[in-house]
This record gives sequence, structure tokens and C-alpha cells, in this order.
Amino acid sequence: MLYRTASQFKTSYHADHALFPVRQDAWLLGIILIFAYAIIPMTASEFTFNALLIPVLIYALAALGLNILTGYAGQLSLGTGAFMGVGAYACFKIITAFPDLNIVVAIALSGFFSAAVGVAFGLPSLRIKGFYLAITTLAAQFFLVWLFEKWGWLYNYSSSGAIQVPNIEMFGIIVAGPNASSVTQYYFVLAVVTAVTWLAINITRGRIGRIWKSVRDMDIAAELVGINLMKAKLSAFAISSYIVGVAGALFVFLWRGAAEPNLFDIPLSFRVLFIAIIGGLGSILGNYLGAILIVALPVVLGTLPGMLGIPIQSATVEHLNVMIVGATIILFLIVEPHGLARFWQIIREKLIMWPFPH
Amino acid sequence: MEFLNSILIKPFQDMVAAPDFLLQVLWEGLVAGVLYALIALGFVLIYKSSRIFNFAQGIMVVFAALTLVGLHEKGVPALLAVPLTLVVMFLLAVAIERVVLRPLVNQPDIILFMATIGITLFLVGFGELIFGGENKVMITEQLGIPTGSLTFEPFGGFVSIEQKDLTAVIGAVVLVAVLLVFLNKSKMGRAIRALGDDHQAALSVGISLSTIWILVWFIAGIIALATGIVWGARAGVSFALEVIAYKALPVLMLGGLESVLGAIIGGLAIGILEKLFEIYWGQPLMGGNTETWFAFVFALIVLLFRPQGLFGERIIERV
Amino acid sequence: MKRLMKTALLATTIAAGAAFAGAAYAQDSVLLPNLSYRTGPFAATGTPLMNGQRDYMTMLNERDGGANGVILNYQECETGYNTEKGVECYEKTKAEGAIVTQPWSTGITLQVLPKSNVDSMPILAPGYGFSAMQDGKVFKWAFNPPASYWDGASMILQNISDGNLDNLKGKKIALLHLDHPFGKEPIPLLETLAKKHGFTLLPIPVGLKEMQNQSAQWLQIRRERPDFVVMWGWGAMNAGAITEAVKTKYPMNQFVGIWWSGLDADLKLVGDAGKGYRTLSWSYPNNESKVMKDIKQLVVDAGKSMLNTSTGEFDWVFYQRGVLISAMLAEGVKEAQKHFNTKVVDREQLRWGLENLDFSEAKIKELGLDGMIPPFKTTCGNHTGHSGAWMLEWDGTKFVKASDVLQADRAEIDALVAEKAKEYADANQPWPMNDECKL
Amino acid sequence: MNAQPEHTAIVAARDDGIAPGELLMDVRNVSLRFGGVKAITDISFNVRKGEIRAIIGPNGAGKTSMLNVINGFYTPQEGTITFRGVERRAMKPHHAVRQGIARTFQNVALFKGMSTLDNIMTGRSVKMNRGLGWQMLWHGPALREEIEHREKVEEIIDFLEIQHIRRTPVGKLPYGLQKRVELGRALAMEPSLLLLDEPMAGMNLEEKEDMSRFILDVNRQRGTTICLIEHDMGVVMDLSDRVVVLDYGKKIADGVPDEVKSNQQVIDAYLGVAH
Repeated sequence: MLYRTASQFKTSYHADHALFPVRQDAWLLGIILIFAYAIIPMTASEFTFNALLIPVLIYALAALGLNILTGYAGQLSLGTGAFMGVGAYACFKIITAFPDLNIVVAIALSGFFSAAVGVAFGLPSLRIKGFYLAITTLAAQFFLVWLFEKWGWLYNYSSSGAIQVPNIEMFGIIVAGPNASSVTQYYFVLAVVTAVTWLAINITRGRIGRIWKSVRDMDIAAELVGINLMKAKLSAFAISSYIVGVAGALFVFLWRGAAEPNLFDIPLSFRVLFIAIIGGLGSILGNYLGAILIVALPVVLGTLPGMLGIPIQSATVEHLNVMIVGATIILFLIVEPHGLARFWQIIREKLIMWPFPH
Repeated sequence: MEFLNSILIKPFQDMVAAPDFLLQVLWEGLVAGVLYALIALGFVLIYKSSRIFNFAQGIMVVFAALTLVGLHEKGVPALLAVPLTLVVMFLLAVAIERVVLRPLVNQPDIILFMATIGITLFLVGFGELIFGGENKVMITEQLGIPTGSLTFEPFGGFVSIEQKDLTAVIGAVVLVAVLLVFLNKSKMGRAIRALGDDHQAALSVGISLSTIWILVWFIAGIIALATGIVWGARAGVSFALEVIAYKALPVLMLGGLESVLGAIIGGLAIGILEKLFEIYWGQPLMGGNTETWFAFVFALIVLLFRPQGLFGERIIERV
Repeated sequence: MKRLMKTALLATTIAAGAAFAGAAYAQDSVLLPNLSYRTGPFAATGTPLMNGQRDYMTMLNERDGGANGVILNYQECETGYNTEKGVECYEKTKAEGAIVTQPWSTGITLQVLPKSNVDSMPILAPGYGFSAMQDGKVFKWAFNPPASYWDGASMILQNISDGNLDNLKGKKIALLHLDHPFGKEPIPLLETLAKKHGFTLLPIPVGLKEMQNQSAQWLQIRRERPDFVVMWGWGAMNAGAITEAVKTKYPMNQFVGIWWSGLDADLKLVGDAGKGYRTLSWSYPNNESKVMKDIKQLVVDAGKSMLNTSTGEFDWVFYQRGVLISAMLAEGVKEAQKHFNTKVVDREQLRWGLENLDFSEAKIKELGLDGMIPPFKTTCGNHTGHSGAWMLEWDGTKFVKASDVLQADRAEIDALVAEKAKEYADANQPWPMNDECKL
Repeated sequence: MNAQPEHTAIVAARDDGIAPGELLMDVRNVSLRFGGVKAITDISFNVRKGEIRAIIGPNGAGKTSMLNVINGFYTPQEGTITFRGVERRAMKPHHAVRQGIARTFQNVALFKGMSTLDNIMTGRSVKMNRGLGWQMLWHGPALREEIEHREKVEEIIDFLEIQHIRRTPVGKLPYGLQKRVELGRALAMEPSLLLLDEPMAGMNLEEKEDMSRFILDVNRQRGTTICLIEHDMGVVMDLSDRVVVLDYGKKIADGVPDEVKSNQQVIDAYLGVAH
């Protein structure tokens, strides 16, 4: 009954183009937003903020960036971690060069650097396809991480080779750095993620989104209906890398507080890729579902034995953890290759039909 | 001018000035290349027969080596541990075919690729749970691999060749030769090759798809064990070994995903070139550690000119 | 499989223990977590250390009922040497009421260092972390007893120069280091000393991905022919370096490692070929000391240890160093209990305790740690304590002492510490200083 | 779903300033080779504004290659193509689309993961030009543009009678409907010249009749010039104004259906008489 769509008629194309043609979807989103903006912050502990909420949001954003490239435009990338690194280092350079700059501006600017690097490494996609392209993105991955190590200018020649986030104020409130409170950081990240998600939804449902999807589904046909493949692919690389770069800047500035180059190494890339795939390629919602699963699973698995009073070595937990994540990935691929987002879709369709079976 | 000199002239002067050192560099590169080629070979076999880009090849190397050493630690004699490890690798192949490949048949490439990453994670956790995460010593001597080194003294300097490296190279050559004979002469081998071209044709040979897949993954397991022994003898057995598997990827790009010959030549070329670049350009000019990316960037550049790799067939796009 | 069984068995025994301890916990305990890594590429070096840490705490609980009747609740949170997991563990253990954090990697230390001020969380990083943490006025909450990396670098140079750094003039010293904050730590001091004493420093980084395949680095060493190779290695890198050194025929007596590059298992890989390799160490195994005997009896033989008995891990430098690390922490707790006249100490009190560690000769004897560590003393201004260290040499089967206790050249280090500490504080404004400290 | 638009003229063919019956495209002496293999040898023919022009020939005659040359997918080694008075040899396919050439494919080349509506909307990509900034904001100019084009697309959907599958991912549609969607996508481009590569392949009789009707309607009502490849001789002879016959990459006949039907060379080629 909850999801009955009967009696909801569209009388104009305008109404049909609304974000939520089905009214209940809008309500559901409203409830989620109320939770995210009001209820969760009031009830969450600091550990929950730092180990669950903030990383879920940031990983979801990174996965969203990757999803635009891989899920929408069909270009598999294994270099997400390095592009996050570009965003983070760019933001660090901007902040240290202009300490008075508003951090929102700095983060927004840093995305442009990763977008530029993304386009540069996206150029081969015009000639190279499929797995070959995936491997070329590894060239970006390894080269950039190497550059983060070797190019002292990037980390202001600090002796440890790591970058450290200073205390940064915005409108009199410390939003980043060691003295920032978790709630502030959560709200900051939530606001950025909400905004970027909204923009991303708009891009993907309009002309540009259709162009990307057509390139993904059949690039030759796309070219023959008049789509400029170069523009389509490079714009996907640019926008995807922009979002990934912003996620990288948030990753370091609003969550980690410090970073060393190997933080952006290949395990990070894979982590984001898992989120995108398990969540569902070609879906915006999926990134959130995937991030919740991939971020929360290890945390829950890590805390569970303690809570249940099962004494088990933390190393053993970690081993089991890795195994379970691996098995979960395989399981998901077998049960629903289109990811969690498709699961939700199926449930939703069932709800709309309910109580009638088909 | 000085800059150009340091890039274009000085490295070659250095090479000529210390030819014994150059030989040593080439040898080191060659040995690394043999290992890359072996891993790439595992990839190619699986790709050829099932269109799966098997990311787990690297962890299979670690897993095989750990099983071997682990069995030996439990008191199994070395020469018995090898066949036992092969049994384990066979069981692994069967398990992967049953649990992962069969349910995923006909899924898009990327899904299968992700599944192999899932296998990788699972094996990492499983391996560490059973064998522990610490470094282990490869049972080199127990397997009868000589461990001394041979020293030659050409050009008034010296070139030192580890006997186990030499064994590795010879072993790899033998393994590849046996593999090629198997692929070309036996019924099974022909079926595997045919599968790469045409599934229907292969099935008409009368061998079931799952048998072929188990077989191919088992062969990849054998190659993994060989690689594990050789690499483990060089640097010990641990999960850090897994990262060398990444090096096989640019080899595949260069050699083409389906070419056995390409994997071998690509592997050797990358092994040697990355070592030369690191020693003569990377270390003096770029702060070293260029081996982490050189192979990838090199393969990328080659691919820009030949999108199908050095040995892949030219693709004519059709609509 | 045996290992699995063992873990399971251990789990059940502890479960049984915990059931009884349930009542005991109701009495008193302090949570002393350890951000351990028994997995990943560094597990080889981590495991024996963690085993040592764990077993000392278990022994105290068994023998003395903890510290003055307060159970020392030692818990591990697995990081795999992964910085991200480390921060997660930090947050998790903090939420559970930890009174200390032992980050176990320079990377994680750098991440939690700025938070420690805000959270009032003492960081105990014995023999690692950030060398400038020595300055207790700036790093109020961070401790790196008994020696910092800069101490280590200085002591190594003294030893290889036979006591006078000017002997190194014109020499070339290669620093083979992990390309990671840990490996880069000694570079600022070594650069300063190179300038002052006229030797050439050649840093040779080893990437995390190349730890096991250092042929390029050792080709470079062969080409450059440095007079000494100093190693800042960790995990799988040590074994890789030592095997490559043997292969390159680099003279072992010119090859020296920092204290984390002295894992017995790594040297066992090469056996006799590694003879002459030296490693600096502020700890030395002594199976005859009271503590080790007690651990053997109450923990290992009682089956409460995770020690791998087949490899002789008990005798290793690293295992017994782990014991010492826990001893420092336990002493910190006890000092705090005494000073504040309380049983269950909080973070602020433990901080005071760690600031007033006094491992004098007498105290070391009293604790039953004879010959295992040189004496040292921390103060509010000096969070390192500077025990000095021995040079150990591999004799083909084990490490033996090859020198008396070496001492670092304080003047150079203190100047650099002051400079870097200030730099750090400036970069992290507003950074609270410990102005109460008058030292 | 929505208010039915008044059934006025369907999206008009573009006004290219060429009067019906005049030369729209002129293919002159085109040759195409792949390595050593000759796909097309020295072919010349033309297409007049407003006509239905068929290219026929046995399998492997080079028909599809010819279409690929016309819309810029392949670049011929020799010869030129003059379209709307502009001569060219090499060009990118998306330029051809901008000039007003649209096509369908022998094996349906739809975007399988997208709905019917989205597939046809991609056909209008070239005509939409609100940039990224407006797209991100959605409300305002981008939405207005979207709706404006949606209206055009809905006209095509109505015309092709595929309203009921508007939201269905095309991968799930039966073959005949897919072909229709593909035609819709090509129509959405409002081409001057519509290239159809075997529009009726694999269809049953009823579907063929529907498709023929659509082709004729497009041609009559919209004045769109059509150049098609088809194997069904009956259909070709009924539909087309003029026919060009290829065999082994060479032109063997060109003329109105009746002429071609009686051409000996054509009969031989179809019956497989050895040369």
C-alpha cells in the first residue's frame, strides 16, 4: 500500500521529468535526509562519526565519481585512488599557499587539478579499450603515487613525506584539522556530498548522461548517431576525476587529517571500485548502499566479537574479515551482478505492485 | 644542454664504461623478466580459454608457495610436498570452477574480473588464517635447487649469477616448452586453444567446458607454484609477493592478452627495460623507484601506437 | 591448520578466563590497547613484538594480579600496518575507554599525533614515531622512549666511525630506507651531520612494493660502492635487503641496521652468509632474567602465549623487546598509581606516569629485566629518555653484543628537535604547548 | 500519460535548400581497401532529394561498406563524396550527422541498457546544446530544452506506435520493435539523408509491412531522402524509386526497379553465375 502509484498521473512532460515521478520516493528521500541531517548527528558517538558516517559519505562520493566513468561512460578505471590523491595534494598546496582561502573554495578548486590529470590519463581511452584501458589507468595509479613520494614540492618538503592538515576555520568554526569536532566535519562532508550528488543526478539524467550511457552501451553506434566520442569520453574522465578529486580532498582534510603517499595506492582504488560494483554500476543510489556495506562490514565484524563477548584474536578477525569481504563480492556478483541498487529496484517494484502478484 | 647530455649521452657512456656492471643489470632484468613472463603466462592461458582476466594469478603464486612451505613445516618431505601442493592447487581449481565460474558463466567481462578480485581477497584472508602472515623461507635446498653463485670476470670486473636464478631461468624454459607441447599436441591442449577462438567448436571436440576450465586453472596453479618457488627462493615467501603480480599486467598489454609468445617476449622485454631504465635513468635523474611505474607507462606508450599490443591481431571495427 | 586450532583453543581458554575475570573486572582494570599488525607485509616483524607485549601483560596479571590489583587489560586491534585501519582502531579503542594508544607505525603516529592533544590521549611509541616527539613541551601527549630514530642514526655513525665522526670525512654512506615516513625519519639529521663532518649521504629508497625485490637498489649500491650501508628497513624489506647484500657480495661488516632491522628470522634466512651484519638495539634478550623466566613459566608453558615455539621465537631480540615495551607501559601505570594515590588511572594520570619513567639500574634489576635494556629516565621536557643502545652482531645463528652502550650526540639532535618541534607546532596552529613544564 | 499532441506534421526533415529531385549526394569513383582486400572498387552513383534509393547486391557485395563510407565511418582511399554541394573524403561520423546523414544498422545497434525514450533522445544529442553548467542545475534552460526535445521525440514515438514501450530498456524488446526504435532514433536526428541498412532483416511478414509503411510515410510526409539496403527484392522493388546494384565491390547496374530487374548481369549475380 505504501508504494501504490495508482492515481498519480502526470499531466505534463515537466512533471514527468521531476526527480521523483513517484511520490513515495520523495518521501523516502525526505526521511533519509532528516535522519542524515538531524537524527543521526544527535545520537551518534564520536567513533560512529569517524569510523562509519564520515567514511561512508566520502567513499560514496569517490564511488560516485568512479561510477560516472565506469558505470555511465563504460570506461573501467583502476586508478581512482591516485586521482583522490591528486585532489588531496592539490587541496594541501592551495591551503598552504593561501591560508586565508575558504576551504570550500579550496576543495572545489582542487577538483579541477584532478580533472585535468584525469583528462590527461583519459586520452589513451580514445585508442585503447576494455581491459587494456583498465591497465593503462594503472599506469596513472602507479606513476602518480610515485610522484607523490618523489616530488617534495607537493608536500612542502616535509621530512616525513606526509601531508598534515592544519586547523582550518570557516566562519569562525574550525572545520578541519585536529581541533575540528566530528559533528562539524560530518555536517561539512554531508553538505558537500549532498550538493555534488544532486549535481551528478542532474548531469546523468540529462543530455550528457545519455551521451555517456550511449558510449558505454555501444561506442561505435554512439559515434554514428553524431556523438563526438572524444568529447564524450574526456568529459566523463573530467567530471569523474573532478568528483573523485573532491572526495580525495575531503578524505584527507575532513577525515584523515594527514596522509602519506601510499595511502592512495591501489588498495584504495580497489576499495572504491568494490563499492561502485557492489552498489551497482550506472546507479547513483548504489554508491551509498555499496559504501555502507563495504565500510560498515569490517567495522561491524571487528566490533561484533567484542560485543558478543567472543574472545578472538583481532588478527584472526582481520583475516576472517578479508575473507568475508572477498566472499561477499563473489556472492553479490553471482546473486545480483547489478548490485544493491538493483535489489532496491526489485523491492520497490514489488512494493508498487503489492498486494497484487504481478 | 647539460640536461640533454644527462638523458641522451651519459647513460650510454656509463654502460660502456662498466660493461661488467651492464651485464649484471641485464641478467637481473632477465631473471625478473622470466618471472613476469611466467605470471603473465598464467593470465594468458585463463584468458584464452575463458575470457576471464584473472586477477587472482598473483595470489595463487603466494598461496602455492605458502602451501608448499607450510606442508614442509608440518614435516612433509620436500619432494612429497610438491605433489601435495599440486593436489591443493587442483582442488582450488575445482572449487573456483564450481563456486565462482559456473554460476557466473555468460556474465560480462567486468563481472568476472571483479570476481577474481574477490577470489584474491578471499585467498589472502584464508592464507593468512592458515599459514600466518609472517615471512617464510622457501625450502630451496630441500627441493634440490643449488644455492651457490657463479662468478664470471669479464672486462676486468665481475658478474655474479646466482645458481638459483639460473635454475629459475632453465626451469621456466622447460616449463614453457612442456606447456607449448601440451597445448599443441594433446587433445586437451587443442581444446583449450580452440576455446579461445570459438566456444562451439571447442565443445564439438567432446570435452566439457567445466573440465577445460578446471584444467586451465590447474595449469595456472602449476605455473603459480613454479613462480612461487622461484621467486620465494629469491626473497622469501610472504604476502608482499602478491604485488609482483601487478607487473604481469603491462606485460599482457605489450604481449596481447591472448598470445603465449607475447607473454614471454613481453615479460622479458619489460624485465630488462625497466631495470636498465631504473639504473641508468631513474636512479641518477629521478630519485629512483621508477620500476613501480615504468612498465605501465612503457606499455601505455606502445599501446598508443599499437592498440592491440605487440602480438595481438589488428582489430577492424565493424558495424 | 595447527595454528587455527591453537587460536581456537586459546580463544576458549581466554573465554573461560574471561568468565571468571568477569567478576574480577568488576573490581578494577585499565584498558591498554595495542594497534597491532599480525597481518600484511609487515606481519613478520610485528608478530614477535606483539607476542612479547602481550605476554608481559599476561604475566603481570597472572603473577601480580595486574598492577597493584588493577588488571592490565591488554587488547589488540589489528591494523595490518595500514594507516586507515590504524585510525579506525584509534577511534574504536578510544571509545572503549583506552587510556593509551600504541600506534605501531610512524604513519599512524603522524595521524593520531594531532588528535592526541584534543582527545587527551597518551601516545606510546617506543623506539619509533616522530623523533621530535622528544620535546615534551611541544608534544605533551606523545612518548618515544627509550631512544628516537635520530638517537639511532647518531649512534650508528659513532659506531662505524670508531667514535669520531670526523673519521667519516670523504666517505660515502648509503641510507637504504623504506620509502615511508618511518624510513625518511633519519634523513634530516643525517643530512646535517653529513654537511658538518664531510661525508656523502646517499639515500636509497625502497618502495613498499619493492621490498622483496631490491635488485635495483643493490645494483645501485654496487655501482656507487658506498663505504657503509645503513638500513632503515621494516618487515619484508629486511629479509630482502640481507639476501641481496649477500648476493651482491657487499661486505657484511659495513652493513648496519636500525633496531627494527634486526629480526632473527630475517638473518636466519641467510645464516652464515649474514655473519658480521650489525644492528643497533636498545634491547637485548636475556632468558635468565626474572621476567623472562616468569613469562616462560606462567605464560608460555601455561599455553597462554601465541608464541611460535618451533622457531625459537622466545629467544629473539624482537620478542623480548616487546616485553620491554609493555614493561615501560606497565611502569607508567604504576608510577601514576603511586603519584596520584589511586588504583585506576586515567589518561591524564598515565601521561604523568609516562613522563616520570625512571628505568635506573636499580629499577631495572628490581623489575627483573637485568641486562635487557640500558637505563633511561623521562621527564616532562624529555619524552625520549635516551637510553643509548648496543650494537648487536649476527654470529651466524643469533645476535650477540658487539659494543658497550653507545650514546647519541645530544647537541646536534637537541637543536634539530627544537627546530622540527617548532615547525610542527607552527604548522598546526593553534597548537597547545605544555607550559607547566619548567625543564 | 500525456496529452496527445495534435497530429500535425511530424518532425520535419531539415530544410537544406535543395529542391526535390535535385542532386543531394554524389558519390564519385570511390574505392575502399582493407589491407590488400578490396571492399569497394571505383563506385559512382548519386541520390536525389526526396527519393528512396536502394542499394542491393549479394552478400559481400560491399553494400554495408558503402554506407560506412557515406557516413564517414570508413575513409575511402580514392574518390569523393559530395553531399549538399560540399565535397569531402575523410570525416568523422559525428560530422556526417551534423551535415544531416543518419542511419540504422544491419545488426541493431541500440544502446541496450537505456530505455526506448532515452535511445531516441540520444538521436537529438546533436541538436541539444545546453552546456554542463545548465545541465548540472537542471531547472531552467536545460529542463526547457529537454522538454522541447522530448515533445519532438514523443511525436516520433507516436508516429512509430511505440508508446507502450517508452520506458522499457531496449535490450528487453523483441527484435522487430528494436528495429523500430532504431528507426526512431535515426528520425530524431532529422536527417536530410536517412541510410537504412537492411531495415527488414529477420522480420516476419506483418512486421515487414509495418516497417514498409513507416519508411514510405517518412519519405512522403516528411520528405526525407532515404537510401536503403535490403535483401527482400519484393520490398525493394515496391519501395524504391531507383536501385543501384553492387557485386564484388563493383557497380553492375543502376536505374529504376524495372530496368534493374531485367538486367542480365544482375540476374547472373543473384543466381551466382560464374564470371
